[in-house]
Amino acid sequence: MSNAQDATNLLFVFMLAAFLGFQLIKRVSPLLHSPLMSLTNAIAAVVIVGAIMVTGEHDATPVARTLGFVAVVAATINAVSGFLITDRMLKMFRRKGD
Amino acid sequence: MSNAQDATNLLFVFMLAAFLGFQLIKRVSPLLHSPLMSLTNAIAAVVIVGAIMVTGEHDATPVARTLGFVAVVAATINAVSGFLITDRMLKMFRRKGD
Amino acid sequence: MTVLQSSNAVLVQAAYLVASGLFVLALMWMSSPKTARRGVRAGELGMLIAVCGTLLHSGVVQYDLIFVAILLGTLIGVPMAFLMPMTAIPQRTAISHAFGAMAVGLIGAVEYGKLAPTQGAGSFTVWALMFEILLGLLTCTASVVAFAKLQEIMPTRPIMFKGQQVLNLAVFLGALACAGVMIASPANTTPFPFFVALALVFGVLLVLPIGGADMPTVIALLNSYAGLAASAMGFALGNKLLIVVGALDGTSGFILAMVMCKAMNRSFTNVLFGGFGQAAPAGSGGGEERAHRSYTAEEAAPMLEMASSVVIVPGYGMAVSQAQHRVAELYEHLEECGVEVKFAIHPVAGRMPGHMNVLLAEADVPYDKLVELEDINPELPQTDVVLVIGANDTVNPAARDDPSSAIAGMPIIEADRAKQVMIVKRSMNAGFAGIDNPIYYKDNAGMLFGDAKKVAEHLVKELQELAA
Amino acid sequence: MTVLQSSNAVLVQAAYLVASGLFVLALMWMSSPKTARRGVRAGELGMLIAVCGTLLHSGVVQYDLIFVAILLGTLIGVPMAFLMPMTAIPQRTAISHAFGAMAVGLIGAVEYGKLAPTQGAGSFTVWALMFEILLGLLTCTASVVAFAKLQEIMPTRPIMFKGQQVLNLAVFLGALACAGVMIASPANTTPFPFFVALALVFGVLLVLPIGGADMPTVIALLNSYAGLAASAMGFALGNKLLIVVGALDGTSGFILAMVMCKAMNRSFTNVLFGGFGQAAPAGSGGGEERAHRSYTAEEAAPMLEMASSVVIVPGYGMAVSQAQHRVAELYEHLEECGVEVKFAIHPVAGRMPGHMNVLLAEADVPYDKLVELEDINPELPQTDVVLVIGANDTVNPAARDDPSSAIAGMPIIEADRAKQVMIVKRSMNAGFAGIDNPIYYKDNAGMLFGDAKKVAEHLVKELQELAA
Ligand SMILES: NC(=O)c1ccc[n+]([C@@H]2O[C@H](COP(=O)([O-])OP(=O)(O)OC[C@H]3O[C@@H](n4cnc5c(N)ncnc54)[C@H](OP(=O)(O)O)[C@@H]3O)[C@@H](O)[C@H]2O)c1
Ligand SMILES: NC(=O)c1ccc[n+]([C@@H]2O[C@H](COP(=O)([O-])OP(=O)(O)OC[C@H]3O[C@@H](n4cnc5c(N)ncnc54)[C@H](OP(=O)(O)O)[C@@H]3O)[C@@H](O)[C@H]2O)c1
Repeated sequence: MSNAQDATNLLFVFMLAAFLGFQLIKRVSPLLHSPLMSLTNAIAAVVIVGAIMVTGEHDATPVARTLGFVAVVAATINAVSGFLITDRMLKMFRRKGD
Repeated sequence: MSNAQDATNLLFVFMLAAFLGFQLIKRVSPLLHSPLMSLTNAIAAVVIVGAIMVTGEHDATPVARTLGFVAVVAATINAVSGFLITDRMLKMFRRKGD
Repeated sequence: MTVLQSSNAVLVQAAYLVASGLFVLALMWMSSPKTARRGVRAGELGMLIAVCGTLLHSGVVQYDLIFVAILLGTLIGVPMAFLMPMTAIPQRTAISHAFGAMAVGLIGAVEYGKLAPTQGAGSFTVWALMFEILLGLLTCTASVVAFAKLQEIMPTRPIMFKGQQVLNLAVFLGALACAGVMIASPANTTPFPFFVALALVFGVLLVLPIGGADMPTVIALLNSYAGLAASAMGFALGNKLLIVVGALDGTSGFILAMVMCKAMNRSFTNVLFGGFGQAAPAGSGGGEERAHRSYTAEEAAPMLEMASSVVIVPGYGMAVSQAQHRVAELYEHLEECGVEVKFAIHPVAGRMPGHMNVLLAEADVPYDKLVELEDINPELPQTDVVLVIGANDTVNPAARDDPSSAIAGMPIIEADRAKQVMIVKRSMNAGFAGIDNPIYYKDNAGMLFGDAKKVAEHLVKELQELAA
Repeated sequence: MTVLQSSNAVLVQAAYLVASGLFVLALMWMSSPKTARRGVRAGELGMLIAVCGTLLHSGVVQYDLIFVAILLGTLIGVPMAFLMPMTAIPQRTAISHAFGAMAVGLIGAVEYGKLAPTQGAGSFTVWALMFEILLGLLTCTASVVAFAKLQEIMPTRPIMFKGQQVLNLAVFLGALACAGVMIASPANTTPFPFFVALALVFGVLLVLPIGGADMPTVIALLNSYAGLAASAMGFALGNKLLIVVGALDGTSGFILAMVMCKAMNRSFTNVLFGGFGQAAPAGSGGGEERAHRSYTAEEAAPMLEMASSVVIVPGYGMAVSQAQHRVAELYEHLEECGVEVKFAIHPVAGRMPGHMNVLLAEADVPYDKLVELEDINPELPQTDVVLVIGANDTVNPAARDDPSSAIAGMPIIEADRAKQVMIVKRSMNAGFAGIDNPIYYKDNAGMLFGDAKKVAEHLVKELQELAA
């Protein structure tokens, strides 16, 4: 029972988030498709959360810590550069007269 | 832990569904606001699910069964009449020439 | 047995997942008239799956009462759906909110009776149950009062008295205090009856000071509360289907209420506590007797026939007199005469959002002829004749021109900008907002006194004679 | 300790809930340029909260490596963000997908090593882990190949060979078989290295047969895969934040890929397996030598100056020659001369969706001057001069007129309908689709041969001289 509950909790979250993503992305103006790609790319770096867990666990093996380290570095690069580049792009979008 | 997990599972579902509702309803054309009200009204009758549980439990007291019975009747009326009326309204919406 | 039970639980959860998805699709498809009926199908299927899933739940073992109840509900619901006239839709919505919220409250009460003894102080479940019962019960009585006002069983004007706000606050705080005690010590059920009573009374008090014509906004808000109550039930029972539906419903009601407030340029606070419509529209036409022209149907018909473009602005008066079929005939006759006819739909014309659309659709007017405010206004200065049928506040130019007007800032259909305006109503009396309407006294305007249905009939007859 | 741990768990969960909400808001605010930067702030805040929340997690006890890694990542990421030229955005997106997907794959591998021995046959967690590792690793190598093709480290033409599809299928099935064995008996880790190797190889094989100019679509799809991999990680770890972000990302990539396919009138299958662009555009101008006119900048400048309306159609050539700043100067000069100038943006002009918008915004062209295909086409017949700068397929009338064309049915900017068309490019060679373009031979068309940047500079100089 608890297992089925657990799995369906996660499936509910997935289904709702997918519907929501669909509604949100459909409304993004084509003008902003490039910044959108780079923003979602930055947001995807949230996998850093998993990388931190793997690296910081008290019983992490050296192999695990090494792989985790690499993962944290990679995710951080994506997050930092992704957000900054998105903002750099968006700063350039101006209306006439702004 | 498990309790916090449980509660946040539900909060995640609520938050996502609320965002989704917001996105979905904003897009409904004013033309259909009346049928929309009546459709959400019908869908809200899904509380029948709770009413069935309350009425059908093996250790339900007579009071519980009575209140549950009333709740099932009320929810069924809403569901049945709500969906049928929504459909009746929508059937009337026609384009020129249809 | 355990295996059976667990595969059973998987099935129930899967049913709830699918049902939630179908409800989301139902709302998604409501976005356009082309897919809306598919949305209803999705909703029906979702409901069916949710009910069947629950019946399979291993906790449900006594089926007799349930089947009787479902049968009974269906026997009541089906004829109700087919016999309900479209003009009664606002009332129906109100009363069905009352039913639904009552069900939520009852289920909450039963759950509380069952679960309370097992819960620790401050338990999440008891919090959720209190929230559910409070919202469910107050929505129930509030909806009943709203129904009574709409059906005019009760006086529709705002009922206000001294100390009202203090009383309301006291009742509300009293209910919260009871809930607080029960949350702190769930085993102590003494405050429960008081809690129930206060919640029920609070619902009534909440709606008393609100005028009849503000009921649509109130109903949308109550829709929102009912949704939140269903979500609270979901939190109490750990049922995600209920949470999803409750959240969808909650946002839907809220957004519709916002749309209405925006279309009236009023705030939520003003609607809920403003006592709008309190000063009875004491024959505001009596004051200074400014000059107005008035036409007979015989005079009006040729003007309509000779126009090359006519815009019809329907309002509450068309709904009251059930004139929509006659108006549709008028539309068809004019189109046959080669006149280009459109309908201008104000978002709060009538007594619920989308009211005019449903009535005109019922009378077979194609929906591409129903034009929204922002789209029709730029066309009006080039329009030959605007025919206002039982609308008043929604065409009142004071909202645009007079910053001291009670409805200042409310977006209007600018009928006064057309070359000619004809206004069908029974008298010079004010509309819902209770204020005078300068459009009646404009040079390009003329009244067509009478009941909307009768006048429309008369116009059709005249047009037929002209054609013959 | 338990109380501390549990309040801790609540905090972590709350952080994840808030972070998820912020990410949703970030995407919501991306819908308009007015709120988009607020969206970035929301995303940053969400990331910060997610990281801080995780650091508080009671399972995380060794902080040294984590801080070093975050510091290192920041030190690499910040200069990367500031030094990256806007023209390299497509490549950067590809390589950062590779990084991200690698992280997902590595975490999956570590989790598998830790959890596998504790899991029963067919456990949900192992299913999720296999999915995560497979998608993560194949996305990683596929993104590297995509990067190499975009950066032209690798040949950009589709690499196809006999039996390719059979090989691909075999590798894919092999990977699935390994996963199947590990799901059936999680304790048996022997197939793991094979699984990893096959997943990595499959990623490479997947992208080899796809041409360089189809890379944007591929990148969007890989974005979608990376999202699904993150979701799978969320399922494996029971982490809802990861599931939400993965689902948002997954849909985003999928929708962008769909938009591109629609704008090219091609199917997913055609993009992924079609080997489009395979036939090298072997000087398609060589064939029959049809007559075309060609202008010099000296001739073209006065024609532009005398026009009352000019529409500029930028394309991949403008990006390649980094001509956007010169084009913006041209735009400003023309506006100063009183010419009404607009830019017509085709959804797949350039090499990624929105490519032209970013480049022109970088050069300070106001975004209300950037008009989408559907909106500009009706205006073109009344336009005096259309100036095509390094665009080719996106203005090819064969797509509209010739049903046998390779790009038949692709929506185009109908430059040929304007009174005059000038086309800036270096030769009569074909564009990405490798087909001839009839617009060059039309009576109202003339070529302006040369590198886009040089020609734009030249035009500006001529305009200045005319003004002086
Ligand atoms: N639709 C919504 O969702 C909603 C929500 C909240 C508030 N409201 C409020 O409701 C009002 C709606 O505006 P509205 O222009 O539709 O209506 P209105 O301003 O209430 O005016 C209706 C007019 O119809 C006339 N009328 C009544 N019965 C008639 C009959 N049998 N035949 C002919 N005419 C008749 C009345 O004049 P006589 O008495 O002279 O005939 C009255 O002036 C607005 O003030 C709006 O703010 C609407
Ligand atoms: N944007 C996306 O997301 C995306 C996605 C998938 C596919 N695509 C494909 O990419 C193509 C984009 O169309 P497009 O019209 O932008 O470009 P295109 O059809 O690829 O044509 C670009 C033209 O620019 C010219 N050019 C190259 N370098 C130049 C330079 N330095 N100076 C001047 N001209 C130069 C080339 O002609 P010369 O060699 O004669 O100079 C070429 O004909 C479409 O076929 C589309 O389907 C785009």
